[in-house]
Amino acid sequence: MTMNTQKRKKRLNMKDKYKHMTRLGWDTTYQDMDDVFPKDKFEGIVIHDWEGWEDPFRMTMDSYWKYQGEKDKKLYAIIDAFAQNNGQKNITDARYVSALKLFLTGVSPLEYQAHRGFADIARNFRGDGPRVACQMQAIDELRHVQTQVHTLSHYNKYFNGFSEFAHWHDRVWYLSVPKSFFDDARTAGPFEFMIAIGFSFEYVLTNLLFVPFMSGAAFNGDMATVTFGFSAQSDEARHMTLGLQAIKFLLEQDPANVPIVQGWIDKWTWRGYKVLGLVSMMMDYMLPESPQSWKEAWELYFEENTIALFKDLERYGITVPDCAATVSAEKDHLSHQIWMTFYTHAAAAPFHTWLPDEKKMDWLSEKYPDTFDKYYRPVYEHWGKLEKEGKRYYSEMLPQLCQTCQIPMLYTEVEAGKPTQIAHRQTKFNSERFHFCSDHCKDIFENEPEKYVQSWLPVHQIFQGNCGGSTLPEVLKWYKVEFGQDNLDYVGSPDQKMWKEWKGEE
Amino acid sequence: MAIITVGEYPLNMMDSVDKFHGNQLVYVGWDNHRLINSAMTFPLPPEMPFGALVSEVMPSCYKDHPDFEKVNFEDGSVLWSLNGESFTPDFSKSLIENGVDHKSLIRFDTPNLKGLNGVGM
Amino acid sequence: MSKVFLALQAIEESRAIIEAIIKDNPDVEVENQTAMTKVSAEGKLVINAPTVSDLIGREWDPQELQLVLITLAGNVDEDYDHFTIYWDN
Amino acid sequence: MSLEIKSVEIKPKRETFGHVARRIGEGKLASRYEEATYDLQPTANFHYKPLANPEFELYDVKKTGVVMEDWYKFMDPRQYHYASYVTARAKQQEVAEQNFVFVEKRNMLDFMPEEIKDEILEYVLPLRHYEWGANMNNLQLVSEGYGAALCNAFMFHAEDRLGNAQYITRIGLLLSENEAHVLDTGKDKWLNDSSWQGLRKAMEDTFVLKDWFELHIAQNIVFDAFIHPLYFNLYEQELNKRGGSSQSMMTEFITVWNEECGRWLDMTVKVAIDESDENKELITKWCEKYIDIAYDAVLPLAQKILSNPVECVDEVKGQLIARLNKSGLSL
Repeated sequence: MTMNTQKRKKRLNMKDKYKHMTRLGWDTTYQDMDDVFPKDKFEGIVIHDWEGWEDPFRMTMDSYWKYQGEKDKKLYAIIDAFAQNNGQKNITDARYVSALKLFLTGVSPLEYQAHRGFADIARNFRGDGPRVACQMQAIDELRHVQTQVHTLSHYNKYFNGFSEFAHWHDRVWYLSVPKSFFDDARTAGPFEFMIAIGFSFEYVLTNLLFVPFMSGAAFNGDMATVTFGFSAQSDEARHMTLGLQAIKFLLEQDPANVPIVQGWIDKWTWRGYKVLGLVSMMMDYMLPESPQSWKEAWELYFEENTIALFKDLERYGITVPDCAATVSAEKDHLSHQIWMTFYTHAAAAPFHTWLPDEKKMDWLSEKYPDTFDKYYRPVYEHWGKLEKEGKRYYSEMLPQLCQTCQIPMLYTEVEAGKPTQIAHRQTKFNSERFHFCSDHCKDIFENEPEKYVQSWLPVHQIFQGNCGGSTLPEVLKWYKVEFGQDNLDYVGSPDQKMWKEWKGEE
Repeated sequence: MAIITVGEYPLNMMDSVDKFHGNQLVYVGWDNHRLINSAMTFPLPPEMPFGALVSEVMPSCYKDHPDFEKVNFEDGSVLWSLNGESFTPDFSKSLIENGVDHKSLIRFDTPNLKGLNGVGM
Repeated sequence: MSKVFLALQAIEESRAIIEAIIKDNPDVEVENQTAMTKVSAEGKLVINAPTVSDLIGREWDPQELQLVLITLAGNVDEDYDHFTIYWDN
Repeated sequence: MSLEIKSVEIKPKRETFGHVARRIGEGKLASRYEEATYDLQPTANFHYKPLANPEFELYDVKKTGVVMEDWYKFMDPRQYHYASYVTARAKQQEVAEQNFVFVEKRNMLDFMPEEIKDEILEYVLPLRHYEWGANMNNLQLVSEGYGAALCNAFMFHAEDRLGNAQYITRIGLLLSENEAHVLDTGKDKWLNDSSWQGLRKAMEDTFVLKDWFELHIAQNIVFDAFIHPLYFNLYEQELNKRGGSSQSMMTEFITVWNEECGRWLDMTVKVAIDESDENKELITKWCEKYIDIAYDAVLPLAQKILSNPVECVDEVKGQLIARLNKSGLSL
């Protein structure tokens, strides 16, 4: 028998073959379809033909296992090598590690929520195409949280501020911002979750979260984080195409969907931007060597790329979210205002903050010519004087929080030309007062007040006595934050002391 | 637009005044003095005289701004607002008698004091 | 026209892919950043599997792109012999 | 190059995360599986009630009658976290791929009698819909279950079922030389052929179950313990004697997978019933209910493909009961 006795068989193209491999469902007859799928109609989204779905990627499970297996082999080889040769010694400066603490406590838990959320909608959409795409994203997200835990586990052995990340995410005040963001998406209906996370977070904002973190890691000698970031981000590319396909699918199905989807885009681009405030602070202040400023990243990844995207969506009647103007106006102030808050409240947070040194301040002046020297350098110089007098300033106050995004009311009326006046918005619901940092957060509340009155606001919960007591030491004990170890300034911290020993300084 | 849900959605007011052990929440913010990051939250007895808020509570928060010692609360230079409406507090009367109820926002402005670098920080 | 872009890890496996992109997409821009190479073009960018296969001396499956890809911007169209990103506005 | 550090010894401050150390003991080295599993799911201070299911919190132990003091007792004996899971499946899919290439390149199917091909297309191919239903149910378990120990494993199990469905589809396309209409015929069997209706109804009834642990018992513990041994062991033994041995080459992935999951599945029953008599009572009731349903659903199918259907179904039922009793039940 000769080697190639291959008979010419009919060959299926990839698109058709993938359809046969994924269109496996059926209309139930022994149980009503609306009982089997109880969640995919109540939001008002109309789907006439689930087969209008264009598969965003065509990877059957066998090739998924094959390529993802290869990716993880490479990733874990590098994580092991990083650990074996004490790679944590070769980063530029231990201050950088606080950015990783923020990532593990604030971002990794969101990956876990995305895993559960995409499994939920993979079960609750009636259409086979979206269900396969969503479940593959569900398992990808589990990969991300687990690889992040494994990568940062090495840092946890040497640095403080990682050890109780799961406990902190459910309790510590500023972590209610990312937690409530994802709880909001997870408790919404399946279509809103898809637009909130699949489109707004995964497509519009993912490059703003991941690429700055990864290039920040690369710039600061952290090869382990670079590797997991780039490796995870290649999964994100699939998720971005899923998010884009999902929104087009909804918009093509029925004109009635357009205003609903537009409302979700507006809400979730704003809510996502609010969470990304943490990233702006990380990029501008927490990286000893900064590849890019927040403003530059925003201009590149939002203004340039996302505008191209919204041009693509114009024909469906979708417009750029109205909050984009606010975000653009705030890009010269955002990171500074947030860093000021974390600098002053560092006693209550399990990561370190510090005053920017001359080199960093000069970089900030160059990147923010109109605002840094006028508004923020004077603040750091004022606090610098206090530090020299041995009176490093910590605020003992508990801030007012925005009812929707739960961020302290630190945002100012930049769009109205008053960048030092804190923005206050207010409303009443069920004869109780509620406060907001912006018109956008107020609108989100007023659309669904019954939802947002349930917010577990950390400051109010402390005053209600639900967080271990009313004094800072009692609350920190309830938080499992070690005073003098996890919190306070970087200068004088155990992290710094260890770092100096490693570097043979002093 | 009411909330869209599957079935009846519970109404759960997480911060009603009864949950604060006899106190009410009051937020206080100093306009155009951004060195103090945000309005701050204070659990206070409703019967507390407004004057005590100014003399005992506010200093613990605003002493951290160099302008605070220059503020004169008696000579009318301070402009007050309550829940977005300008108002003139009666220091001798209680918070509640001044209309400061649960989760009220008090803002005070000191136009003559310009903050750090004279730009409102 | 809007710009599409691909960000690839700056590692050995990406070298041939980038070369193939340059060969099959005349107006492509290549930017070498830290640990990452960004490849962008106006409106459309195609990676042809045969071109890559010739450069590496074996059959190249477009799905192998997953091993070196970091992120991208654009709609994706993929088949046995090509991986294309495009904007249709 | 970094400064040459004199004799500074780099000693770690701690071995692992606080929540992991509290479970495995302070100072102990944690495995990657432990760090990737313990306490990954949030447990407190959820901000909003779900709009589509406001009766429960986002993650709520009250979604099942099974009560556990610690949901992290359900640790997977295979120790699967994403990396170890995809590494294992990558190896298994490589073997499966070689089998398919061997069958195709060597034109093995030319030696398979036509009536066996028709029998497979009519009575095995429709199982791709059964596997899709199992995929749906395991996604429901990921969504509604409690604790990352169980839900991570449900996630891998769900993707395994999609893999199974795709391998069965691939067999159908190979037998029919890519004549895709055989898939529609198979679906028509699933929807309308009387011998399939018992199983389809049994599956559809699980799609509306409220208690997720009951769903796990029905789908993963009972139904699969009937379907997979019958189709991918007993039936294939007969096929081998009738010239259909290529089938067992093409289904090797499913057979190996099924054996490998046994350890995990038996653990979930054992841990739940060891916890309390109430759990044991509840799970006994569920097992009895679904063993009867499965028996009646599978017998008509066995009659189509096996020479001694009743003995085979009894044998499979006996094996399941033995396994469950070994885990601590007394059926």
